[in-house]
Amino acid sequence: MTTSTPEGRLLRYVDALCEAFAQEMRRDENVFVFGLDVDDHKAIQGSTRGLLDEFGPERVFTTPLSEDAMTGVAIGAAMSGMRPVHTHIRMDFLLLCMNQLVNIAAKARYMYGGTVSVPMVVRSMIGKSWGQGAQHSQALHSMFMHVPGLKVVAPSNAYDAKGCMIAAIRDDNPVVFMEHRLLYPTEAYVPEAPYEVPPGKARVVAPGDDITVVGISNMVVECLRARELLAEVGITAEVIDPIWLTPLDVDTIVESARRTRHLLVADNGWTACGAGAEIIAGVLERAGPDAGIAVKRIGFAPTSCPPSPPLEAQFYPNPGTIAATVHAMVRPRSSGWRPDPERAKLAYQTQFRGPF
Amino acid sequence: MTTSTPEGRLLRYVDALCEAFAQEMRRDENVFVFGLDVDDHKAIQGSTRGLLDEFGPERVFTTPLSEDAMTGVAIGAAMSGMRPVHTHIRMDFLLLCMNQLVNIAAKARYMYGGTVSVPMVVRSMIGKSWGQGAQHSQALHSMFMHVPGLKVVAPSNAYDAKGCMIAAIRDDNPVVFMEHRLLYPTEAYVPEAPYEVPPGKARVVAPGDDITVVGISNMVVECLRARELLAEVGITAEVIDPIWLTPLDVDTIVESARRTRHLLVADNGWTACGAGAEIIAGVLERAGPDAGIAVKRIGFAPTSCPPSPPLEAQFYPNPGTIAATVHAMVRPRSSGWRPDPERAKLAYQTQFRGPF
Amino acid sequence: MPQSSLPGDVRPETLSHLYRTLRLIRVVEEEIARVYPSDKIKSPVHLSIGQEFISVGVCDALEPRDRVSITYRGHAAYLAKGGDLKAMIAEMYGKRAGCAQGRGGSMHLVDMQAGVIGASAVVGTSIPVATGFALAARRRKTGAVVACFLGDGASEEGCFYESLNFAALHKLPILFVCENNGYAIHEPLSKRWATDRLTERVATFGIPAEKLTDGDVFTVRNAAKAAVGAMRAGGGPAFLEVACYRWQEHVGPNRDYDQGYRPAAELAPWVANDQVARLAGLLNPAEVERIDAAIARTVAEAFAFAEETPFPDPEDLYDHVYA
Amino acid sequence: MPQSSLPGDVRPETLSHLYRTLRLIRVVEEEIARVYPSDKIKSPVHLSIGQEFISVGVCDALEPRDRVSITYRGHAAYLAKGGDLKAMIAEMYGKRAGCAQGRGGSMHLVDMQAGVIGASAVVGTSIPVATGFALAARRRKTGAVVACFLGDGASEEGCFYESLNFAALHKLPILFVCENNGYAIHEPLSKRWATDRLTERVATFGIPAEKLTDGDVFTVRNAAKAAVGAMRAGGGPAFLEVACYRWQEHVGPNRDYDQGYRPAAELAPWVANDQVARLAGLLNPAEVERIDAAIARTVAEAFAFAEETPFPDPEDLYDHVYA
Ligand SMILES: Cc1ncc(C[n+]2csc(CCOP(=O)(O)OP(=O)(O)O)c2C)c(N)n1
Ligand SMILES: Cc1ncc(C[n+]2csc(CCOP(=O)(O)OP(=O)(O)O)c2C)c(N)n1
Ligand SMILES: [Mg+2]
Ligand SMILES: [Mg+2]
Repeated sequence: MTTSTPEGRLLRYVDALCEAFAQEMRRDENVFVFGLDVDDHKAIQGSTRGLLDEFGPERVFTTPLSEDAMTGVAIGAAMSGMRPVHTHIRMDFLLLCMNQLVNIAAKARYMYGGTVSVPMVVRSMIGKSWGQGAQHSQALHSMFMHVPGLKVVAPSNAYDAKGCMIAAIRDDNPVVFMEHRLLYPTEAYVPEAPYEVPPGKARVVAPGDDITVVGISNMVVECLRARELLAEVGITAEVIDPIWLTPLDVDTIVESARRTRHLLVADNGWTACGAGAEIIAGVLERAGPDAGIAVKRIGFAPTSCPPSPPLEAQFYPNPGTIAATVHAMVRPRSSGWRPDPERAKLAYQTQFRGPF
Repeated sequence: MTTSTPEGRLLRYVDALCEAFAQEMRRDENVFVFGLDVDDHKAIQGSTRGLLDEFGPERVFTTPLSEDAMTGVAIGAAMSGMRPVHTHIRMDFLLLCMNQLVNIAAKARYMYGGTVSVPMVVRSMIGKSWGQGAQHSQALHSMFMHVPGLKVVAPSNAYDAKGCMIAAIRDDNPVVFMEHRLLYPTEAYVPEAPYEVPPGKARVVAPGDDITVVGISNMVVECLRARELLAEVGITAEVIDPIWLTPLDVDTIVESARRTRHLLVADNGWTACGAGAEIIAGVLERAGPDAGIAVKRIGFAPTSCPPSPPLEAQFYPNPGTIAATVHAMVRPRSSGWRPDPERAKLAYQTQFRGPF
Repeated sequence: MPQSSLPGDVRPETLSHLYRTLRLIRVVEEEIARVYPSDKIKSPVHLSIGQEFISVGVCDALEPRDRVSITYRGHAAYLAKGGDLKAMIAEMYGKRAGCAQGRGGSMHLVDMQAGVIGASAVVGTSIPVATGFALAARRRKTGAVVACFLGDGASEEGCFYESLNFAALHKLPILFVCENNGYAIHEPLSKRWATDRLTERVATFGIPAEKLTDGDVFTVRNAAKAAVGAMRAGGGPAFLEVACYRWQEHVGPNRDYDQGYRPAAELAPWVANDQVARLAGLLNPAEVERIDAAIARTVAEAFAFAEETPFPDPEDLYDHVYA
Repeated sequence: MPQSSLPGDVRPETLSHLYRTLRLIRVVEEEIARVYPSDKIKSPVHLSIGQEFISVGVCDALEPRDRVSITYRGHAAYLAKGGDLKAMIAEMYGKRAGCAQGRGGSMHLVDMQAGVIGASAVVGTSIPVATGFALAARRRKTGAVVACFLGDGASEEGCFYESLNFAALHKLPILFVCENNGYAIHEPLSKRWATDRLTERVATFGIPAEKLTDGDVFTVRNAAKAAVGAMRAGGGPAFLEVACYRWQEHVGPNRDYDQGYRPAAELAPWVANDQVARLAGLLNPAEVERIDAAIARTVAEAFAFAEETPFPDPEDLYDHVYA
């Protein structure tokens, strides 16, 4: 779907990640993968499958439940030239790591006058739906986008998952790598050979003239579905995937929004001081008022995430609410169009079944 | 200066805070003040002076260096009906408290179906200048503005310091209270009797027609100085102090910006996904493109804070850079005007002397 | 496991009371496991089957005014402390009548009336919160205490040590109970603990600390009663490490001995020492029947209630974000 | 304090070497205190005057390839490990030639060439980072070790315990050195520690742990040598708690016995046991004179250098944000 190239095999997002680890660990023995449960039989939903067997317990190991210190351990190992990949099964747990990530990882190179670098990757998964609840559902990318010294990436498909992970591991800076649980089974064409999807370049995943819709992480998928629904009423939406949130490719978005004169950011996080606020402010600072761009954000409702199904359904943006929001922006005078909720469903959402 | 009323006595920001604690502790025995060093002879720069003597060690006490757990202790005490005020001498240390603040304090009421409330205040001071460096200088309000369930306030003067602290202590929700070290000695008229500066109302601190300038925390003071410098070249800036960042009074800002058609947010933090991004996105979502509002953000440079004086000077916005930015926005065609740097200095900045 | 025989001081009504609670928890969790595949419980469930004796033993030492801080594996402690059963099952079904109005889910059970102060799904992070409740109790001199449950994995989080030091420093009335089932998800202690000397370590904070390994509900109850008694008399915190075993998979309704990370042989001695069966054997069969029948009815009612009671109105999404 | 006499095994050159380092640190910090009121050092300074013997004793057990993790009170350890003096003073003056190019300041001294891996001003949070360096050293089987300095207050942060457990679990070559000066800013241990049993607690992780109270540089040196030797042979972490005293105020150049939070009487025995004076007394006066004169020159040069070397160019603000 969002693959920019048909070369390679159809691979699931989760397997693309796993391939990236294996290839980078073969290439550079300084790369190691650690974090709770990376070495158990479930292998983080399969994303670390086979790594223990191939690379052994020195390079693939679990840890005590000590996220704060383990983050510091990753930083220290990185400062001494290793390339740790620290894994968390939920992004919510990064709140235990904020001091190490923000006060140390992000600042070490600067604070030490360029005499060190911190080449580490912090993997975390965003949980969604099926009663994950308040503490297993957060997408906290904007907190990391706020902090100079960190890079942030949120691939929305298998192709980018592999390319971004390889780029992140090779990057000499701390990279917060945001995965999405519901994207794990989604497939895309993925080249076998290692490749990088480098920081700082967004991708126009589908062309359109009436509005520019920026989707973040799994919201790209939902925006594409919304685009299909909108096409049926004659609205063409240009969907852009920023891929890397820091460094953020604002130019590509500005260029599109100047043309469509409408900009919607669909985030898979809260909107206040969120990635959408940054994108909108960044675009309008550049484009100026004469560009006449109408802007809007859609994201998590401003509540904690409730597990109760009807509340949860209301909490998240979806293709239906995205399409309706676009319609209201592009055709303000025609009153409240909504697509059929049934048709607005996404395949993977109807499939997904717990526990996790 | 930004006092809305001349009644009361001239009081320093730091003494206004102290008065708020004393009055609230007299009013309600559930209020207690704790945190590292609140009970020592320096009394957090004087902001807790006399509290130990009046209220005793059960209600005024220091803690071990355990910010994470102490935050949880405050939450638990608050859930059982007390009103803790937890003090941190630097906002940077809140990064150790993120899990408790975001995963528990912000969510408890929602996650527990409204059966509990968490009436706590988290005080933290922003350090600035004089070599504070990367880890003693951060203003992290946008991280807290991002999270539903938290309130955030950043008073810029003694009058608001007292009124906001009283409102925060009486509020039944967790409030992140942002103080600024350099504002401590600044004076304003402060009524003796207790009063609240309630959440959700911004204040126009100085009128103007050419641009709306929103200043956050101590940036209000710097914006007012910039306003004086701009007046000399015939530009009148309307300066707005949001006071409370959550809930944020966007309407007052929209109203002003519709009129001036220019909006600058001067933050005393980083701009990426910052308060400025939120304010700009919020204003433009409401006002729409037809309002033709030009927008810009100014804040910390996107680096860690360097202690070296010439770098530090470059790192922070100041009345000179604010005025220059305004001038470029309001008179885009007239090339790069800058006020005399000497005259752009602020009294309190020339005064301040370390160590802390 | 050496099986201590029934202590002489246990009165018959105590025995039936303990059995009733143990049995209730067991039946509730077995029913959850039975219903689970229907996908009506859209929430991750962490069953405590086999570990109930700890919650039951500890909570028997508590009074209504006391508090318990539970974990995401908290069904047993919630029920043992008297948490409302209907509200619990309704919460798992995501219903408005749930103990958290459908906003908590299985991992965040709460019942403030019953003294169940909630649970965090971020392992270990409820420990400082429980300590804060103990601070409030001490400040108010009510004589009430807090029992704080945590797993062996939770003891690896720094906030656990920070809380121990603070609780001991301020002599707070809190009983920390570590349910050591030897695993964190699929990871054994050997991959997480440098040594097996937790109890000894806790004692260095000046906290009376005891390790209980016999899997006996009375042993737990007696240790808890002694600890809580000392606290009410003004003493400080206490600590119990209780060896136990998780019979089911970490999350979900099934057993997982076929997964290879642990042998079924580990389970056998615990089943042989099952406290539910043991106490049933100590009561007369007629009474057991009466109790079991009553429990069957109660549980059936609770699930029926959860089934039919309505979901929250989507429009209510924004309730309770702020007080 | 019982004063252990000079151990027989100490060779003369060792003695003068130790004295030279002790004296250098003392003179540097006294000069910092002297210059400070001029406000040329625009950075909070945390002097270690009186605590130097710990850094000197520990670092004498280290080799150039070894690493030290220091604190914001790290002048002593930085110099004892061989950190560049000119770069240190220049950093305090905020100059481009500073060890962090003016981007660190007094609280973040670093010299990777000399094995000084930096310091955090967020107390205790450098401990896990140091542990990560030890993990890398173990992985590379270089035989190198890490010495991690921390204060008594830092030991209260949860990440300290998390790091101890991980280091012991993976047998990492790291020596944790707790400089226990009895205070965190103005707060005494009695307000922060439930008990004074830290060393005993650390030992429960299976970590050889020793508490040194005689304030003797040789005692520290011997304990460090023994611990480091075992590590190079493949052993795991070790821990030393070293009693000491901060002669000056917490931050800044002055003494603060007039502030009322601690009596000058606490200081007296430590001054009587000052290791700088003691070692001077063990050397012959002529040599002491030679050493002192050389140090005076070196220090004067370093400050002169710091004075005249240029500030960073404001345009360079953005250097080193990203690698
Ligand atoms: C801070 C944190 N880290 C990791 C997880 C993922 N996780 C959920 S339960 C669990 C195991 C906890 O083990 P333990 O404390 O022994 O409790 P048990 O499940 O054995 O009852 C883990 C690692 C989490 N929820 N929170
Ligand atoms: C996490 C954190 N909390 C509080 C502070 C403020 N603070 C700076 S130094 C200090 C005392 C630390 O005491 P200790 O670890 O014993 O080191 P010492 O200063 O005695 O050498 C404190 C509380 C801080 N910098 N970081
Ligand atoms: Mg366990
Ligand atoms: Mg100390």
